[in-house]
Amino acid sequence: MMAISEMVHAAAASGPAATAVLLAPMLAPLVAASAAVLVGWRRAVSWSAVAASVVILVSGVLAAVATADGSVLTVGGTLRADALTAVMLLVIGVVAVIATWSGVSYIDQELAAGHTDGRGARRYGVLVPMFLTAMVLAVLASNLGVMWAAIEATTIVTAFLVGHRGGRQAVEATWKYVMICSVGIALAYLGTVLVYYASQHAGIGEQGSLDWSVLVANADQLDPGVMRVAVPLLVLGFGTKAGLMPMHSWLPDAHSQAPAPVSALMSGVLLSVAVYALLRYRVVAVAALDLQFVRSLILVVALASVALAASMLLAQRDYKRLLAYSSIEHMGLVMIGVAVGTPLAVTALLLHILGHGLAKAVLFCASGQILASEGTTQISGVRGLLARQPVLAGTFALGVAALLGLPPFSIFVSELALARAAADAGLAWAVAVALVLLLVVFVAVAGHTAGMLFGGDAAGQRPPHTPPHTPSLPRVAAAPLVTGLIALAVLGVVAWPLEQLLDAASAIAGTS
Amino acid sequence: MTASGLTAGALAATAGQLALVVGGAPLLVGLMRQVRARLEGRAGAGVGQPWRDLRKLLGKEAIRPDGSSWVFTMAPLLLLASTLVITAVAPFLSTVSPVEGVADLFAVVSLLMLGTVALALAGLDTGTAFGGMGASRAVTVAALAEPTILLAVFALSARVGSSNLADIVESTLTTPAQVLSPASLLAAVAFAVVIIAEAGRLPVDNPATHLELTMIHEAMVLEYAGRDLAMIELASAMRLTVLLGLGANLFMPWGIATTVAPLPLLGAAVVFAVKLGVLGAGLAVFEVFVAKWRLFRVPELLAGSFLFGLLAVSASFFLA
Amino acid sequence: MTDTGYVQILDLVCGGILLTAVLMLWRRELAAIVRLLVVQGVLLALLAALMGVRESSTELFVVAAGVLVLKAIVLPAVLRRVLRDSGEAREAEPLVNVTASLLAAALLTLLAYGLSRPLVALAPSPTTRALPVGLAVVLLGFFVLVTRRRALSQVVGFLLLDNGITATAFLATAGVPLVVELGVSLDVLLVVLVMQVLAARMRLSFGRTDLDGLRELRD
Amino acid sequence: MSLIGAGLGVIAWGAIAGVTLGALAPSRARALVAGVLTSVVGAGGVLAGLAALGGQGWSLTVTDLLPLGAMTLAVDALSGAFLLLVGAVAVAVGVYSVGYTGPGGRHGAEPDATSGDTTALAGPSSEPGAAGHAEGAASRTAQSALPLFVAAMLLVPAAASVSTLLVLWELMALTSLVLVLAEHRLRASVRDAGLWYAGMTHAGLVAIMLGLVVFAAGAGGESFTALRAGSGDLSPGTRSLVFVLIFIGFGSKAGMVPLHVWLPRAHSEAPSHVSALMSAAMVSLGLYGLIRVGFDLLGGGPHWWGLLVLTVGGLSALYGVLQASVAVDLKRLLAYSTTENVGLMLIGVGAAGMFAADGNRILAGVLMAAAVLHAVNHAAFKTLLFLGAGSVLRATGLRDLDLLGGLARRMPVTTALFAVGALGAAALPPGNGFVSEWVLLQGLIHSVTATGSPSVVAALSIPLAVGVVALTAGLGMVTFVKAFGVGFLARPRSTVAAAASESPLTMRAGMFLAAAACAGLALAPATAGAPLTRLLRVLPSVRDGAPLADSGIALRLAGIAGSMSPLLIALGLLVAGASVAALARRVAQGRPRRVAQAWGSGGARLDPRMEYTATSFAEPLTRVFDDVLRPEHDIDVTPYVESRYLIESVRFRQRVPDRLEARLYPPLLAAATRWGQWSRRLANGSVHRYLAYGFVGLLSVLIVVGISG
Repeated sequence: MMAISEMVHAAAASGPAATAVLLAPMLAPLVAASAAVLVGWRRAVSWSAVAASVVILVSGVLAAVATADGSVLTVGGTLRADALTAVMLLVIGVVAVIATWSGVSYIDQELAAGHTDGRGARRYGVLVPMFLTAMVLAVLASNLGVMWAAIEATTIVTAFLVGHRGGRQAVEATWKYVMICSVGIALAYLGTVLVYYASQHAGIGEQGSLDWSVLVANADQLDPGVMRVAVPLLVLGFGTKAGLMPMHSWLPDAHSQAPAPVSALMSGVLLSVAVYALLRYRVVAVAALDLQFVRSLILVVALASVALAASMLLAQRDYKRLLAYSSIEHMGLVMIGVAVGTPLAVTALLLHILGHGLAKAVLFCASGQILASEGTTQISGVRGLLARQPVLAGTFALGVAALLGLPPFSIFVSELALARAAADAGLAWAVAVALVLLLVVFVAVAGHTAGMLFGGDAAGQRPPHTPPHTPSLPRVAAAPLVTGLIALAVLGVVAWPLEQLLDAASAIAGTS
Repeated sequence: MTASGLTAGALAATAGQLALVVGGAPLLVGLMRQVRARLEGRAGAGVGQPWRDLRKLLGKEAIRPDGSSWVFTMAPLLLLASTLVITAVAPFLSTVSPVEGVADLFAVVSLLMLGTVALALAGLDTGTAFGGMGASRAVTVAALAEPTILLAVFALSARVGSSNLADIVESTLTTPAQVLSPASLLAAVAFAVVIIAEAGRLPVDNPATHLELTMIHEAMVLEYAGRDLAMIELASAMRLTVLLGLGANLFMPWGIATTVAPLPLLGAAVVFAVKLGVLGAGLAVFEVFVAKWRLFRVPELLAGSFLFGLLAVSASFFLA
Repeated sequence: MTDTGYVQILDLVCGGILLTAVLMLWRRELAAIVRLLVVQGVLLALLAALMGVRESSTELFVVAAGVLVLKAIVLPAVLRRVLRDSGEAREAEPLVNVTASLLAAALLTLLAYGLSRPLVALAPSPTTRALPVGLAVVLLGFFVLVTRRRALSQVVGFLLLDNGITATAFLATAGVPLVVELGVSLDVLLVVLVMQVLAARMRLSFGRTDLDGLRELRD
Repeated sequence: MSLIGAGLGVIAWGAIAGVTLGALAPSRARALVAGVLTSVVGAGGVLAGLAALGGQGWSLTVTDLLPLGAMTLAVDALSGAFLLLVGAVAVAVGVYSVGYTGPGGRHGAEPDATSGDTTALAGPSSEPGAAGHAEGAASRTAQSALPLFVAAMLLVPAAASVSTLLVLWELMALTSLVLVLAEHRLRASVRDAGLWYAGMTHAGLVAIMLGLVVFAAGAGGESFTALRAGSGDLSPGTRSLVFVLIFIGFGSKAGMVPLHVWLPRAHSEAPSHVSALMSAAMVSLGLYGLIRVGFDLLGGGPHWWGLLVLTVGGLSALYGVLQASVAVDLKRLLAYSTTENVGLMLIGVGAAGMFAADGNRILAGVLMAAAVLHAVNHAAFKTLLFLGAGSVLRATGLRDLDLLGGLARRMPVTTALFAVGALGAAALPPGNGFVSEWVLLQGLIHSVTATGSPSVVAALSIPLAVGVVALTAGLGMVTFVKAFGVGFLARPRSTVAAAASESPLTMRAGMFLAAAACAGLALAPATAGAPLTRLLRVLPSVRDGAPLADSGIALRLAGIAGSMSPLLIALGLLVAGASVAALARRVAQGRPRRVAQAWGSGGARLDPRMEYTATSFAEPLTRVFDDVLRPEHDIDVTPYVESRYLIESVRFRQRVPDRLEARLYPPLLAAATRWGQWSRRLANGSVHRYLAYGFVGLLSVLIVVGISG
């Protein structure tokens, strides 16, 4: 361990290694995408996306090792990685590995079932790695404007992934997705412009700057009057991409229509990348404005999102939309952590992002398999799954357990730490509200999934329209799900490798 | 007196009290029947008739209904054994006892319940409708009587600071005025109701009836014969005696020996027998003038006595 | 160029931008709306060029040329194609009628003025005093998005929103860094292209581009 | 390495081995492996518990476990008592489960009211239940969850920080949920039971988490040491808030009213050995949490805390026993009896809190000891009873008392052992339940003399509490006379019951272990004196002294006049019974009893339909408590087709629903449903509306910013 760390540090000192660590995760997916462009959907191409994801993950690990002590990697003036970036790279890498891995069998099944054709598969093979590149760029960009552009790029790249299946609903979902997200992100751009405006008058120089580290260093010079307008725009704008109230409405439609691995990536990482943007801006905002303003603003948005998710989950009828609303709920929780903003809160919210990403990846991929096997996304159309498909239903059940915050999965630990952090910050009332809403979510989700999973396999209990079920989950489809669950459980029990990194990240983004 | 002398004397007192209760219980029942018969204008079978019945029963063959289990055969033993234990530990003749501290008032009450339960299980074990009916009614009455009896115990022991029987009796002996305190009087009323309910007397149960729909105790023992029935009859008589004896000595302990010297013990035995006789006769007279209540009015009676018990306790709190 | 001359031209251009935005709210003919968008694009380019003169920066002239190409030529061309394919010439009855829309526009403009007070206060100058125009166009664009039924009208609303932000950027900061500007422009172009494809698919699936048809995904 | 450390090591490694081997073992060996490892884990708990009660202390912090916190464990005498309790239950249950989850048996099948009369007498292997059963409690998942569940329960009392406690608490909830759901394929009701359980337990967690988090924030640290030290820094209002929250949370796990609703469902639908673990062990941990946080970490509080606990305890005891006394399902009856006994424990804890607040520490100590002692006693007899119910279920597939009966001759060992448990549960001497109820009553009745002039509240609440305890004892007696008398005695009321056969050896051994514990606790309770003294030392706010005088065979209370010797009472009963039996034998001169037909009211041969059933047995009580229970009656009169005046059959059905539940929960659920249905309008599909949300949001934020700036 020490040896690797030293090697990486030595490498970081000399530029090329850092360049490699930061460029590889962007270039590897592009290579995979070009392969898909050239040869279409082939076995090797599908695995190349997995390989690209692994590259991202490995870069994340290397970046983590290099930055856990607080140091920073940079490439030119444009790419920059600190501990916070490393955490996000890890999240992207981990979720991407699971999503692309199960995407291999997913697209094969789609092709076999005639849901898509060679063109669709090729488009999938091109767009998914590009999606990854855009997200990696968003977290690596040192310039907040570039970060904004990268996040907007994710909307464009994923537009046709959301519409992958074709048909009226796909068009509808894509339109809503593109329209609402573009508008929202445009607001964030307006906020960015205003921050830039403030920076021009903050003693940085006539030209001003959108470079994050420069902004942070001079944050107390930023004009509070301008920042008071800019910050709400940023919260609303990036909040749109993060699926927060009031611009959350695209999320359930897009997540329920997208192919399962893409839903996994969107829910597991894309939302978190938007939160990451807010986390970066929060450091600036808190220094420029009073803490109370930033905290109340974000807290209102966060609690409203959790409340909305709880309301919508109660009478939910579609299990993919159920997962989507659960994403809104979890982003709301994460935003409570952003609102609190103490180092403990930031550590907890980063772990929560990681845990949620993993759980959602597993769940969306599993739900794709359920859809393939049962032929419906209606909750009432799936009955007694555990009796018929024990492995698939078992992973789904464990994923839901993880999502609902049951140990040994890490979401429990991070929720607990979030609650502690909020209470320490004097926000016990917010904890109370959030916990009660979480109880509603728990009952709703548990009730819906219990209906899907439990019960006998007597013939009378199955609705007549279900196709003859596939005997069991293919191994290549099950492996990523099980891997994800194991990772989730390990994260919830063992603190050792990650905690130092999270602490370093919270030192960057946390303010007490 | 030496310690060993004390122990020997105390043992003698306990043995005497056992002998007195075992021997006297059927006589008490006989006395009550006789009083009743006379008041109703009958000649009566004589005070010794219950003993004669017991002798007759012992000579008869014991019967076990088809399908019953060991519970049926064990129940009379348990009933009699529990009554014997109570008899041994209760302060009837002397406040000094070798088994001091073995069982307090709570334990005595619970042992009484144990006997009831044994009989109820036996009634259920017969598998007949009567057995079940009797058991159901008996445990219902017992269950509702238990709070009352415990509250009465509470009221009595509260003023003494102990639920040990001997302590309560001694305390009453040293400060007789206590008997006339509101708490004590209310507790006495409550206790009287409980005695009636627990011993299966009118108006809760009619010990003389074999009318199927009204009986409680008799319904449970319907299938017993021979020595088993003899045990049950003896135990029932003893339970009545013990309950009356407890009532007598808890509220009017005068005459009880505070040592284990032979003479006071003898005197205590005589006084005890007289007290029981008077109480039994009184109960018999009372029974002549009341009719059995419907089963579902019994809870009213018990609720009333529960209220008395509660008032007694509250009184002991507020007027302490 | 003198200061007064600069201020007058600036005010003229900004007034023109706001006016075109309001007119877009007023007109129901889609072709006319696209023409107004062209005018607005030209005015934006003019604004950029004006800033370039003021700051004497060649970079801004390049940007101005880019804006002209993108906003006055390419994007309207895309929109015209959508219009031609769809065969729907007029906006259907909007969710809020024109009179109310114009009143709302007035209120939104007032809000924009109120909102930009702290922005102007940071660095008062003729340029920043025109900031409310940018913010007002942003809000008007959002208003169009919320109230217009046709897919094309919503795209117009989005472009209006984007034009407003661009105007704000020029007025407040004389343009964002070039790399950001490039990224933003590329994104906008791509988004509009995506929307064009989607509008075409929508017509194929639904037979029209009325957004009220998009009500299948719901809870 | 200390004994406690060794014990906890056994627990941890046993659980890991249990999960791995339970998942890997072939199905034939699975029951054996899981059962043995469960017992081993339990034995580790017993070892650690005994060592802790013997005066050892132990603590451990592992920073590398449990992210964002640290795994902090510490064991003192209070932990020890519950380690011992849970461990002992697990040992018995582990042994029992080998047979219970092994092949054979009718448990797990749908309990069908008609099966009593229609099921053919067939070998157990051809029963539908046998096949289903392998997928239920014997499944890989359930078998590997069993040791983990036990380990989680055992580690809960050892947890010494908020995070550790909550993680283990939830792990316990999750594993028990998996076990409750084990038979979900066989009965549709299992799913509902699981849902209720999950919902209520999560509601409890929310309360606990909120309380502890607020506590930790106020005290400035999350380890128990920090909480203990910082509890004085909290304002009285915050302290009370924390107490009320943790009382609700732990109380819901303990099954107090009105949060008891999960208990009758989960306990009756779970496999029986799991019911035993949950009812005997897990429920006690609710009490542990209350004592640990309320009296140790918070250090006790004002008078009204005690009164609150006392009141809720009294209501739970009464309501639980009333429902139990009219219950017809054997396991449901046992579950309500759990609520009753938890109520009694809470009465003890609440009264202890009241007296401690009043400064009467002697009584407080006695009452706290009574509560803990009752928890231990309850664990012993409830384990035995649930295991007994499991044996019956395995032999007959029935939980319905109305269809049982006649088991005393077919399952003599089970019957005898169940009788031991029932004796304890009915609180009759010489059972073990009697002992702790006696201590409880002693503590209550001495309040008069001890407190001098008590407050009005105490003067009203203590007599009522005595009345409640007494009524509870009385109705408890009815309940268990019914359970034992109707379930096991008389003649079988169905053909399945008539075909029952005795349980396998391991099941009998498991029950025997529990029965032995009952007997030990019943006869030698005075040995608990020294451990209870050490336990009270953990709770200085209650009392730092011995609750029981060191008194050999008699149980003597320290500081107040009260003594009783359960051993001598039992001996007296034995001697008296034996001598009477010998005498009777001599009188009978060796003549055996003749077996004769019972009297059938003049001729008709008795058939099982004439027997008293559980329903009819409880009928008088149902009528007495009509206002509280509100039974529902259905009478179907079917006339002949030819004439409606001639009646072919009359069908009478009586149900006693849980009224408290029916009053509280359906309105809540209905409101949630309405809320959910209403919210669906928020996502009506219109993209305009979606954008309008954003527009309105933007405008309002901007206006607020504009105004406030």
